[in-house]
Amino acid sequence: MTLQATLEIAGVSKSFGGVHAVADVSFFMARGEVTALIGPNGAGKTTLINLLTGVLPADRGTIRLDGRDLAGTPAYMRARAGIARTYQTPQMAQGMSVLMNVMAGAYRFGKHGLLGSLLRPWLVMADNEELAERAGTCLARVGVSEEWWGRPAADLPYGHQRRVEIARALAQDPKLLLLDEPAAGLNRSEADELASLLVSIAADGRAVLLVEHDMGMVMSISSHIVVLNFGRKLAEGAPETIKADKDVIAAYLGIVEEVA
Amino acid sequence: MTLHKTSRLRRDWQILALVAALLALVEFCVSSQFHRSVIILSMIHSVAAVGLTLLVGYAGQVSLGHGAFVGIGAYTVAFCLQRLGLPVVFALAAAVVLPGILGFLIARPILRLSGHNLALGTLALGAVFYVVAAQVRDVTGGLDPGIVDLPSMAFAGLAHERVVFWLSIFALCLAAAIAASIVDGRFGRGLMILRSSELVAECIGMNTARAKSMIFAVSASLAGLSGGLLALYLRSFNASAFGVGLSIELLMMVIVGSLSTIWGAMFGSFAIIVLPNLLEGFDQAKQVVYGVAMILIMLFAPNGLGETLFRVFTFRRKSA
Amino acid sequence: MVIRRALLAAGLIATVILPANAEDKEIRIGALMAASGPAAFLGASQKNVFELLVEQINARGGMSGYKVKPFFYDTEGNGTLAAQQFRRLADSDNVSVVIGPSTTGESLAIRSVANEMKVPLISMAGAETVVVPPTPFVFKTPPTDRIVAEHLLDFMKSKGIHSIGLLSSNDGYGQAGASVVKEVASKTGMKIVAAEEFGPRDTDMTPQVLKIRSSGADALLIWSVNPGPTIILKNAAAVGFNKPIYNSYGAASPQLIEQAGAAAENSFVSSMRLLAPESLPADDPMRAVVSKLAEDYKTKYKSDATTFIGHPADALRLVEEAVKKTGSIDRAKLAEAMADGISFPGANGIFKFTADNHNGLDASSQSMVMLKIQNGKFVVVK
Amino acid sequence: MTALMEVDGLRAGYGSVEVLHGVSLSVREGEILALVGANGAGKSTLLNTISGFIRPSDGDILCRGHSILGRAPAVIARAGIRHVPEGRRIFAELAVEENLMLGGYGLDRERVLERMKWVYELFPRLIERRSQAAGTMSGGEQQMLAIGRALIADPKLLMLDEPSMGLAPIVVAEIFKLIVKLRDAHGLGILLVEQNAHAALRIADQACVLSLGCVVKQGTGAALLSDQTFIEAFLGGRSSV
Amino acid sequence: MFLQVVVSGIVVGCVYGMAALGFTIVYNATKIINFANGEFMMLGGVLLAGLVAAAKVPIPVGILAAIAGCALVGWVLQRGVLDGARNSDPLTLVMLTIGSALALRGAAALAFGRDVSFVPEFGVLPLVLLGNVYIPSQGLWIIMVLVVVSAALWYVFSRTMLGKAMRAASQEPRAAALCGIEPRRTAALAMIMAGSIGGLAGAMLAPMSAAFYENGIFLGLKGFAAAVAGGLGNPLGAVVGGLLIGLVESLTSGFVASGFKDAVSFMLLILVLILRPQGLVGKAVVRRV
Repeated sequence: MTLQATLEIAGVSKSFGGVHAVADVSFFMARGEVTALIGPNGAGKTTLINLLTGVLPADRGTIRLDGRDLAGTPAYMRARAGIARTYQTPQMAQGMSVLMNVMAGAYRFGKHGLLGSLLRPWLVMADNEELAERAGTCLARVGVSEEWWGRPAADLPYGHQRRVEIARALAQDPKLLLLDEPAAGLNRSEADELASLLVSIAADGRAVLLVEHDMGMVMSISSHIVVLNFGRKLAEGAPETIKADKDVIAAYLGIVEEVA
Repeated sequence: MTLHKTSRLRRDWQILALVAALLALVEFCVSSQFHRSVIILSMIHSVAAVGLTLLVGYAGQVSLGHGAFVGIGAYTVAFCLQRLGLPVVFALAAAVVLPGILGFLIARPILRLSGHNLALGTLALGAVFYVVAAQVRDVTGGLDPGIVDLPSMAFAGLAHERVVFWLSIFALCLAAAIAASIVDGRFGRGLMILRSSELVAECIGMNTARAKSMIFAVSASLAGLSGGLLALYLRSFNASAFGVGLSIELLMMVIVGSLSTIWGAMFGSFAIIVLPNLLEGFDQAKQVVYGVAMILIMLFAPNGLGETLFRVFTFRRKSA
Repeated sequence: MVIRRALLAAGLIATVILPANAEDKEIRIGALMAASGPAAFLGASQKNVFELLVEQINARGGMSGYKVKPFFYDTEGNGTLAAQQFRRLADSDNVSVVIGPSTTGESLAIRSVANEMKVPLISMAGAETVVVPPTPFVFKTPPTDRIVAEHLLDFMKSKGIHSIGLLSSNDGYGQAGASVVKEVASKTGMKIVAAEEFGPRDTDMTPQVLKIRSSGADALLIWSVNPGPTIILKNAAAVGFNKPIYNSYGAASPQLIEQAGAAAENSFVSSMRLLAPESLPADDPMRAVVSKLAEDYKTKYKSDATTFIGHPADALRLVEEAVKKTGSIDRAKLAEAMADGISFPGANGIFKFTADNHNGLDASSQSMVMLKIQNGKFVVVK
Repeated sequence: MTALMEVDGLRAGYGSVEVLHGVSLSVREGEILALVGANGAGKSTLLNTISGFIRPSDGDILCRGHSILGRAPAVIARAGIRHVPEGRRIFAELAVEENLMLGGYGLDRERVLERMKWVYELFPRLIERRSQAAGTMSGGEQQMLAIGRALIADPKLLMLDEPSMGLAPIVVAEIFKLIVKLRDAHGLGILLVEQNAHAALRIADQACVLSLGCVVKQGTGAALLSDQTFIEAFLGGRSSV
Repeated sequence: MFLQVVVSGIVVGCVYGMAALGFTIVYNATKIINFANGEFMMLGGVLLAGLVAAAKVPIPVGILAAIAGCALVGWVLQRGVLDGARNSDPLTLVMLTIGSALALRGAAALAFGRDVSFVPEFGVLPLVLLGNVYIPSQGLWIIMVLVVVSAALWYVFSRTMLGKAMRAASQEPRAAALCGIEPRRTAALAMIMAGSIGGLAGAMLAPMSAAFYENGIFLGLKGFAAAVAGGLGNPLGAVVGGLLIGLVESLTSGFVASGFKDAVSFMLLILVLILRPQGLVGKAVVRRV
C-alpha cells in the first residue's frame, strides 16, 4: 500500500425507508489500480456508485477525493473534480452522433458557456475543434474506429455503445472512473478487450472502480476486491484471498440452512 | 476526421447565409402586400419557434405557455413606445431582456416539474398571463380595444411593411445565429444529453438546474423578441392574440418542423402560417385539419414532419 | 430543406402574378367576420345575413348594375388574422370595399392598414374609437357604445334612477361597454356604486349580484352578450333582487326570453329595432326595413334575427348607395362618396354619413328603442 | 409424459440486440427446473419471452404440446403459466387482499375465494395484513404476496424470477421451503431463475446454466452442485465454463 | 351573503368536480393526462342542444344520447389514437390529446354550427330556499348527479374487480398482464367511462350556461385545476378539488375582484403542482423499497 489513496470512503451509509442499501462501508482506492466491487444482486453496488458520484446524498460517512471531503458537493461539481462513470445500461443520447456524445463528455473542458457562445460564436468553432480532437483520441483508445464516429450513437450495437460510454467517461479525464457492469452483454473476445483497456486506463494513473459479475475479468485484472452483501462490506483483499474466502463463496453461491 | 468534426456549426452558418439571402430576395420580388405580410408573420413566428425548439427539442422541456412570453414582449414594446417614448431599438431590447429575466425567474420553480405536470403547469402559466393581460387594462388596454396605434415604422422612404420585413429578416437571422451557436457549442451538446437523461448530464459536469433555467430564459427572450416585432408590425393588438391558442400553435410549428434542428422551426412556422392563407375555404375545417394533422404527425413522424420528409427525401436520393 | 423553402417562396411569387380576372360590371365585396372563436356570437349570424343579402341584391340585378361577388373570411376574432385577411382581400381578391370585422379590437388592428392600402372598410365594431377621429377610408354601421349608453342612462334617469350597479363581462364587449358607461354616467351625474365583472363562460353570477344588491344601487345594468345576461337574470330572480334590471343591446335576442323565462319578466333591454318590428308604431321610418330583414332571415335560417345582423345589412346598403352615387367601383371614389352625405333609413337607425361622422349615426338617429319584457314578449316602451 | 412446457431453439432480444441465441429446455409436472447464470446471461429475457412480452425471432414455446407463440401476456397467464416477475411488482397502492383477488382476475369468484383461503394457509402472515396497502409490507412479505397472487389462478407452471433478491437469508430459506412444498404437495411445475445458485440447485430436480444467451450446462441439481468445476466457474470466470 | 357565495361556489365546484372526474379515471387507468377531456363536456352539451333544439328529442333521451355519443368518442380516441402510442414520451401523449381536442372541437363546429345554443332547464326539482340562501334547480340537479356519479365511481374503483384491475393496470401494467388483465382493454374502458361522465356533465351544464363548441378548453383547464388540487388519480380528491376551486373562485369574485378569479384558480394549480404534487387532500404514497 505504497500508493497514494485517490478515493477514501469511511463509514458510508444510505437507507431507503428503513432498508439499509449501503451500511457502514469503508475502503480506499489507489490511483493506477483497478479495484473491483462485487456482490450478489441487490447488495448495494449501484447505490454506492450513486453515493460516490453525488447523485444520492449519503446519510452518514465521509467520501474524500485526493484528500478533499466531498460532502455537500453536488454531482456536477464532483464530475468537474474528476469523477466519471458509466451506467448499467448504456445511456446514449438520442439524436447525437458518436463523436458528439463523447465531445459532450468533455463538457468540463469546453471554454464557452451559454453566454460565451452567444457573444463570440467564432470561438465556439475553435473550442469544438479542440474538444473533437480530445473526443477522437478517446474513441480511438477504446477501439471505436472512425467510420462509426458520425453515426447516431443510439443505433450502435450494444458492445460499441459500451465502448463509446467508456470513451465519454475518459473524455472527462477523470481521476476516478466508476464502471457499472461494463462487461454485461459482451461476448468473450469483447470482454477480453475491455479487460486490457481497463488495465491500460488504470496505468494512466487513474483509479478505476469496477462493478462486475464477470468473475473471470474481476479476478484477472483487479488488484483489490471489495465484496458487498446486504449493503455491508463482507470481505476485502487481493483476488486470491477473496477466492478462498468461505464467507464470500457462501454469499455468492447462496448458502441456505437446511431446506426440505 | 474533418467529416464529422466541427462542420456542424460551419454548415449551420452556411444555411443561415442562404436563408438570409433568400429572404432578402423575396423582399425585393414580392409586391403584394398580402404575400409580404404572410412572409413577415411567418418570420416573426419563426423567431419564437426557434427559441421553443431549443427548449422543447434540445433540452426536452415542454412548454405549453410560450404565448405568454410573446405577449410580454409585445406589451413591453407598446409600453416603451407609448408610455416611455423610447426609441424602437430600446423598446425591442426591452422586449428581449424582460421576458428573459422573467423566464429565468419562473424556470426554477416550474422546471422542477417534468412530463405531464410540466405541460399542465406551463399551460396554466399561459392561461394566467392571458387573464392578467385581459384584466390589467391600465397597461394592456384589455381585450377591447387593447393596444392601439403604435407608431408606423416607415423610415427613410421605406413603407412600414418593408421596414418590418427587413427588421424581421434581421431578427430571424439573429435568432438562428444565436440558436446555432448554442446548439453547436458545448452547452448545446450538454442540453441534448440532458434531454436523454438528467443523470448523465449531471455526471458529465453540467449544472442541470442552472442549464434548464438558462435555456428557458433564452427561449423566453426569443419569444419576447417575436412578440416585440409582432407589436411593431401590427400596431394595434389585444390580449386575445396571446391566448392558449398561440402557445399551442408555436408548439405545433416546432413539431411540424423538427424537434432536432433549429431549421425545422422555420419550416414549421412557414407551413402553419402560409397554408391557411393559401388554401381556399380552409377556414371551416381548419381546426379539424390541424387536430388530425397533429395526431398523424405525432403517431407517424414524432421527430417532426419536416425532418421526416427530409430524411425520406435524402434516403431516396441516396438509394437511387 | 432550403430547396423546399425556395419552392414555397416561388409558389408565393407565382400567386402574385396570377391575373385577377375581372368580369364586366362586377363589384367585389370582401367580408371579414368572426364566424368562429370567442366572438362567434356576432360573426356567425352576420355571415349568414351577408350571404342572404348578397343573394337578394344579385337577384334584383346587383348594385346599379354591378353584380356582387362576395369574398368571405373567418377572422376567428383574431386581429392579427383579420389584418392578414384584409390584405388578402385588398391585394389578391382585389375587392372594392371590405365589410367587417365584427369586433372593435380587430377593426382597430385593421384601421391603419385600410387607410394605407386605400381600401374602404365598413366596420361592425361597437366602439367609437374606430371612427373617432374619422380616417378617410374607415366607416362603421353599428351605433356606438356611447349612443347605447346614453340612451340607457337617459331612460333610467327619466325613471328616477340615480345609482347603478354595473355588471359586465370581462370579454371585449363587456370591457368596452363598461368604460363607456362609466364615462357617460359621470357626465350625466349618475353614480356607479358597484362595478363587477364575470367571465363569458361562467355559470353562476350570484356572488356579483349579491355584491351589487348590498351596494344599494337603484338598478342593475348588465353589459354582456348571452348567455351571461340570462344567467344573471335567473340568479337575480332567485336571490330576490327587486330593483329594475337593464340590459345592453348585446343581450337583445329572443333567446333571452326563451332561456330566462319568468326571470326576464319586467326587465329592460336597450335594443335596435330589429328585435321587435311588430311592436313598432306603423309610422316608424325604419319599420319596413327591419321587418323585411327579420322576416327574410327567419325564413332562410329558421332562427330568430339577432340585433347584430343589422350591421352588415346597413353596411351593404351604404355600399349600394355609394355605388349609386358615383356610378363607379373605384375604391377611392367609393370612400369619398361614403363620407359625402349618404343618408338612408337602415336597421340601426337613420344614417347620415358625413366627413365628420363616419358612423352616420348620432343621438338623433333614433337608433335605439327601449324594450321591456312583458308576458314573454319584447314591448317597446317610452 | 409430455412436458408441461417446452422451449425449443428460442431466439429473442430487444430491438436489434439478440440476447437469447437458441435456448431449449423443458419443465415437467412436479419438477423444479433451476435456471442459473450470471447477470446479463438472458434469464429474465427468457421468462419475458415465455410470458409473451417479447416476440421471439425464432423457435417455439409449447404449453402441453400446444404452441403459445404470439399470444398476449394476459392470454398466456390465463392458460396456466404464471410468471412472478423480478422485483415482485405487487400493486403497491392496493390492499393485500385486493392484490390476491386480482391474481384470479376473470375467474369464477367462488373458486378465487376458495383458493385465497388456501393461499392464506400457505402464507399465514398475509392474513394479518389483508387490508393493508401492499406497498407498506416488508420485502419478504411482498415476495410471498407476489407468489400468492400467482397461485390464486391455480396455475400448472410457476415461473419465479429471482425470488430471493434483496431478502434476508432467513426469509430466503422460508421462501425456498415453500417452493419445495408447492412441488411436493401440489405437483406444480416450477421454473426457478436464481442468482443464489447454491440454494436453487439444492432444491432443483433439473438445472440449466445459461451463459451469454446459451445453455452451457444441464443436469440434475445435485450433480451440478457436486461438480467442482461448476463452482469454480461460477466464481472464477466464464471462459472455463 | 357569505353563505350564498359559498353555495354558489359549491354548485360551480360540482361542475369542476365532474370535469375533474374524467381526468382522474383516465389517469387512474393509464397514467395519461387527457387534454381532450374538456371536449367531452363540450360535446355532451352540444349534442344535447342539437338533439333537443333541432330534432325535438325529449330531454332524458337527449341526455342518454349525449352520454352514448361521448362514450363512443372516448372509445375511438383510445383505440384509434392513444393505443398506438402507449410507450411514447409525455410530449407525444400531450400533443396527441391536444390534437384530438382540436379535432373534436372542429368537428363539433362543423356538425352543430358555431352558434351558442341553449337547452331548457330540466325542471322537476324545485328551487330551494333556505333562509335567504337559495340553490337553483339546475344546481340541485348537478349536485345530485355528482353525488351519484362519484359514489358510483368510488364503488367501481374500490369495490369491484374491474375497478381494481384498472388501478392495477396503471400501477404495474406488466404485472397486471401477468394476472390476466388486458391493459389495453382497461384503458379503453376508462376512456369510455370518462367520455360518458363528460357527456353527462356537459348535458347537465348546458341549461346553466349555453352549449358552445369552444367550451371545452375552459372546462378542461378548470377540470385540471380541480383534479390536481385534489390529487390526481383519486376520485374523491377530484370532487373535493372541484369544490375547492369553485369556492376559491366564488369567494374571489364575491369579495376580491371578479375579473381575476380565473387567474387565481390557475395560480392555485401551478402552486399545487410545484409544492404539493400529491394534491391538497391526497397523501404521498408510502412505499418500501
